Amino acid sequence: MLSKDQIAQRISKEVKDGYYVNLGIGIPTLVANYVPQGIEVEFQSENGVLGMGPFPYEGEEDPDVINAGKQTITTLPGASFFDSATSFGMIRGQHVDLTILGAMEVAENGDIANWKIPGKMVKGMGGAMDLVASAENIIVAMMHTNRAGASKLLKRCSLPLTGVNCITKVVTNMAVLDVTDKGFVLLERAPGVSVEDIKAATEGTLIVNGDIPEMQF
Amino acid sequence: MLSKDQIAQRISKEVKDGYYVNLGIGIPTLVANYVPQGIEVEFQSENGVLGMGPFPYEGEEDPDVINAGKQTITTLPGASFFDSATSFGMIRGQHVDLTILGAMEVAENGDIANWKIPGKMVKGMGGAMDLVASAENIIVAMMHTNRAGASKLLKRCSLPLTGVNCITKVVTNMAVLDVTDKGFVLLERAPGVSVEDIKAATEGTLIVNGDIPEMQF
Amino acid sequence: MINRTVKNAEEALTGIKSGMTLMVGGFGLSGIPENSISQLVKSGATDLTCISNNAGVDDFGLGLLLQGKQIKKMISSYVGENDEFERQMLSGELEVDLIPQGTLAERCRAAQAGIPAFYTPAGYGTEVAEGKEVRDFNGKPHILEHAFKADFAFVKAWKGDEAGNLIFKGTARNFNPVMAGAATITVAEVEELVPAGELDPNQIHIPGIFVKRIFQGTNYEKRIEQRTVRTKN
Amino acid sequence: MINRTVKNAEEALTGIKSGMTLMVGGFGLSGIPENSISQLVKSGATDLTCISNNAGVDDFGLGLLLQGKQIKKMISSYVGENDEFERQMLSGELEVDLIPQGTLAERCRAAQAGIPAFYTPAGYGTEVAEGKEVRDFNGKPHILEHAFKADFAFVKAWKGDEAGNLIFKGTARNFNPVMAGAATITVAEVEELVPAGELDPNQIHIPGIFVKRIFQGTNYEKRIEQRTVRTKN
Repeated sequence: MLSKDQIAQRISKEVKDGYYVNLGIGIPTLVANYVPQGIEVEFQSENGVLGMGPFPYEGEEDPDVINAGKQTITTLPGASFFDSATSFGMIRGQHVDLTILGAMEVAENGDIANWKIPGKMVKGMGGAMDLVASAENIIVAMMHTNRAGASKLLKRCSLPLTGVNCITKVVTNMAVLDVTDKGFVLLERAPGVSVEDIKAATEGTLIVNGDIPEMQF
Repeated sequence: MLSKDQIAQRISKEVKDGYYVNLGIGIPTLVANYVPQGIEVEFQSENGVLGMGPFPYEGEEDPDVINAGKQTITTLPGASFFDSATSFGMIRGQHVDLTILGAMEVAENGDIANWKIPGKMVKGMGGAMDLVASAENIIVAMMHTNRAGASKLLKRCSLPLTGVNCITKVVTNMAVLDVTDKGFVLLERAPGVSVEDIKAATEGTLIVNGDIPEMQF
Repeated sequence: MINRTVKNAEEALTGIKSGMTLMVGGFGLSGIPENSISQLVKSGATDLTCISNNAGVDDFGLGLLLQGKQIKKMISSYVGENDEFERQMLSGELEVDLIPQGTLAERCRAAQAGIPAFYTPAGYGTEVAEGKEVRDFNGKPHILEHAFKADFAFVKAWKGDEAGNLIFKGTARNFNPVMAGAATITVAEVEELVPAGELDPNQIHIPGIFVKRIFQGTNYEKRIEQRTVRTKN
Repeated sequence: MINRTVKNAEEALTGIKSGMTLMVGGFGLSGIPENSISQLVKSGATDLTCISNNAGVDDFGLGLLLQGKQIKKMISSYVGENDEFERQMLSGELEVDLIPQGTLAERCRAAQAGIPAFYTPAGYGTEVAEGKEVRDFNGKPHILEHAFKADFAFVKAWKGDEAGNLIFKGTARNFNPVMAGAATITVAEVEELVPAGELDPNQIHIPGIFVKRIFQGTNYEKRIEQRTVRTKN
């Protein structure tokens, strides 16, 4: 099983040179730490910054420079600040090349649920609905199963949806999967995880073609 | 009969303190010359400037600073430049308090035609359709009759419309008129022009209530 | 030059009444109109509807209005860094309308720009789309969203001038520019108010025409919600 | 930092083909992408549809493309400072679609921002509204307008950096920022190209994400259409 950092590390291989990338809160944020040398990307945060850098050194935090997770950040040369309408113009207008976000559930038809559990306090969707409705290239980063051990890769989402038919790839602590018309196509296994393990942990249709390689880091 | 400058001078009395004003090409442009002392206004030009000042001194023209008539201009302290979408946001969003523009025809229902004569070269409506559809306070500055001597204040416009039911006031070389549900209400006569003269030159319904004062300058 | 300055927050909030709809700028606690919020607390106005991306924390931002139970309804994209908010929401005292952040921003911008309605893909197929018109464009379903209507908008800028022109700093910009001019009366508070002519007209983020009243704010706290740092090695 | 620079106009226009739809920034002759227009002439591409507020003059701006009969259709709000334009239009060689200037700007902005359609009051009751959906909002009729689709957008800025960030000067800004990012490929030419990091991130008018290719322009003429001056007394 992969750690959260390893999930982020595996996802970082999906980030191509020249990509503008929006990272959600949680595991996706970690992806920034693993982008390979020689790959130039710019990170967009929907609260209004492009060209985010690492966290500031202690004492150099600026309350006027934060990311969508409300964390203090820095910017890199070539960065820009802009208002929320422009920021979502970038997202809705498909100028952002890749969106990486977490999920509670992903269905084999590409639906995603990640914002609301009926009966529990609902904090809101933030920018997630705009992101998943707009982006053409969305990777979900999540655990394969929930804390109760139930699969998060389903035939149909049981929770209220964030978006429909929009997720194209899922990277979990067990596997890398494409979401296709026919269901989840298993591409890679986490080290030490068998195809049988993944089958057992996947409620949705799982398509296994031939030998499934182990992930390389 | 008023000169074009006198029409502009009379209209300048409609400009109130604190107004943001958009001036069309021609007579409206002259209004800026007559705004009374002590009245603070800012002129907006739809190509992207607020706070226009007078023409530049010779040798100080800047090709990057023009008005919607493509004339070189200057700006006053407090001015700002912005893009065309923001500029028409100001207009459509009714942030501009007063629009003054020319017309070929105005109808008693408030319709205006000022952009197209069938059979002649059509240059386009520029920003006029946005202005008349959006503004709540529009004054038309024009001659009372056309070159052939025919009235330009009509029951119904004969030319293709620029906007419907939008003009509230007309100032011509003969008269000041409000456009109301019942027709053109005569408010003032130009010096030396009689009510009979105005009746004769007005094809649309003309409402004359009591004595009509002469314009004061 | 049309002078938009008023003395202070008290004068800027003239006309605030219970039952009004307010837009409040800021993202988290960054770029919030601190002085206007304090004055809203003092005003005692209640039954307010607040359009704001977030709802502050217990003892800062819009949380201060929640403490006094001045807010009837929140229209936000993300809430609940805030115990009192949660309590009022779960008890039914507080209505909450959650909408996608981009739709929130665009509905403000639409109000500013005189666009009554527009289509967006955000929320299609979710409960956000319930009761809304759906229409396909380019083979993709979109939903119809409307411009907001609000009585007051409160925005906070870094610098401003007497003409009401505003310049923002960093990500404290966020919703402030899209709310300016999106309500009947826009109140801007600034960290530094300068005479007209001191700001470069090329570098104005929000022209003064979108601002009805501007004042120099005082005592900015500018709290940081998530202080995240690295250490020098 | 993602480097968006290309060597020159020739490289920037790679992929231009006959029959394409182009957005071209500028208002009158102010802020037009002079280098890109020259290169379009050299490219020999024909049957072009140009979305541009104006159509240049006989010997400058888009007038240069009209001379070579490269334009099939103009989508503009105001045209005809231009004899060749008039000749081609009256002879039926050139199609012209005249639309209100604010609608033109907003249809570009909509394309940039992923809004497929919106409602505007402009043109209601006129021939501009023919065949378009009419709907009342707030008791006032509006018409439905759609985002443009274009293959290339050519914009011109004052300064730019390697990351594609743009800053405009004066009213030469006009349609340039609303066209950036509104086409499949946006080409920006700038009077001064600087390394990333030299421009203040607070003062970027158009972030580089909206620009695919940027190059340093040369030999700007910046013609004045109506030189209007006063004399010192």
